[in-house]
Amino acid sequence: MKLLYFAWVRTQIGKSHEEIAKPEGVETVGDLIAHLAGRGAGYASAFARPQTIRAAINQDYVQHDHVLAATDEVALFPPVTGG
Amino acid sequence: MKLLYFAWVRTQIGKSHEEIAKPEGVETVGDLIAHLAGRGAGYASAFARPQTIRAAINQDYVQHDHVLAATDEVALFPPVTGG
Amino acid sequence: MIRITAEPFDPSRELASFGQDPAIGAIATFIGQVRDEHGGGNLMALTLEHYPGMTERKLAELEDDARARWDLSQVLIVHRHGRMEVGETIVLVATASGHRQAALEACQFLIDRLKTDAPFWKLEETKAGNHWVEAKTSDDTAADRWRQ
Amino acid sequence: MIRITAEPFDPSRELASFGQDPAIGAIATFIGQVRDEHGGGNLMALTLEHYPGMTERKLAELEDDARARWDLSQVLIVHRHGRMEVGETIVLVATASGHRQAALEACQFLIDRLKTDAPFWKLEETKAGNHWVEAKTSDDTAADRWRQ
Repeated sequence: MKLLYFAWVRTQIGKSHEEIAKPEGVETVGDLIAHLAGRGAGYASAFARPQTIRAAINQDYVQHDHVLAATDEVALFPPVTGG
Repeated sequence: MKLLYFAWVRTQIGKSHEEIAKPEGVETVGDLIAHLAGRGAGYASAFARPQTIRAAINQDYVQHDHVLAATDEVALFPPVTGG
Repeated sequence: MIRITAEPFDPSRELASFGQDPAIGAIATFIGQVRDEHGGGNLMALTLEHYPGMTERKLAELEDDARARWDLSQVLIVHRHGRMEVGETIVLVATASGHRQAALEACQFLIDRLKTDAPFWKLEETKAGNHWVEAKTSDDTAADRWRQ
Repeated sequence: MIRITAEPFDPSRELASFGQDPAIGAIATFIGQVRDEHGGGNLMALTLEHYPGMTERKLAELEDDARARWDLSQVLIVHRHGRMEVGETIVLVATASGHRQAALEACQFLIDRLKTDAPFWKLEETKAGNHWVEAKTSDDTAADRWRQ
């Protein structure tokens, strides 16, 4: 999977993107966020409140119960503030 | 009174303004319209359907039951279509 | 600010310095222009007659009403009268505010109310002859929204 | 038409040829610009981050939605990203139609939905430091109107 991070998710993790293999036991976006939160201090801070995280799969918004595919582009970010 | 006519009220009467003394028995805008309708063919045509005539006294919209003063500026015209 | 003019005007020139204030975050504009379908697809020109004096007064009242209802930094209304051809600008309404909903709502309010309150009358010139435009019930409905 | 740009842009230049069609009678525009109060009165600059690819896609979807709901002749959305200072334009939305309500409503729809649907994030630079802007509930409410 290709992971993309934006805004304070990006700055807290310290990177804008990375490639990972779909982890064992991770089925949904919510599972992925919980998994990432365990990867270190920056991740733990970025994903401390999962309900504030928005997700897009292959550039479409999805809910946290959306089921992931191994080849998905997954973006994780705070609520948008454009315009 | 100073009378002003606009749009098809003006073109049917054939003049844009005139001064008249407040006629005997004319109290309201409605009375004035009925009076003017009797002044000749152009007037009769302009005021054939009084309910389509809008009025302003001294540059403020009024209803047909508005009571006239001898020194009023009275404008008579169709519904407005600007913008 | 209210401006009534018999001369053609360019909205982008009228707006050249509009909204240039560090407290302004939102600018909404509306432009009405002469379109060919006014006269059923064969409009040649449009002439706007107005009631000098009352026009300025009514538009200034509308600006005051808008400023009382919304927190507006700037308001501009420019309205043409006289004879104009297809594509020429009839009216420009612009509002500027700190916030977007104030600018957008006030702009809509001003053009809706201008349609029913400003003493202008449109005469269409078509190949079939000239005729005065009839007022639309939909304009009354749009303006009435703001009276609730 | 959708344009995303990292360069400053001038709304009047973007609109130079907009709405020039004899069938167009109404043009509505909205401009959002950086104001000093974003950062509590001491904003120095604003940086907009976005999700390249998804941004263009979401804005194109919004244009399609607007065209499906209203009879629009032209639609233009220009959105800036990167770092910008007070007074610089963030976003321009313009709609053109035969009729005024279509242009006005579509313009409001586009900016309301853009606020909640387009993947942009604002970082404010103030004397007290930098911080990410929080999303506003009022923006969700404004966008939700159009989902009814």
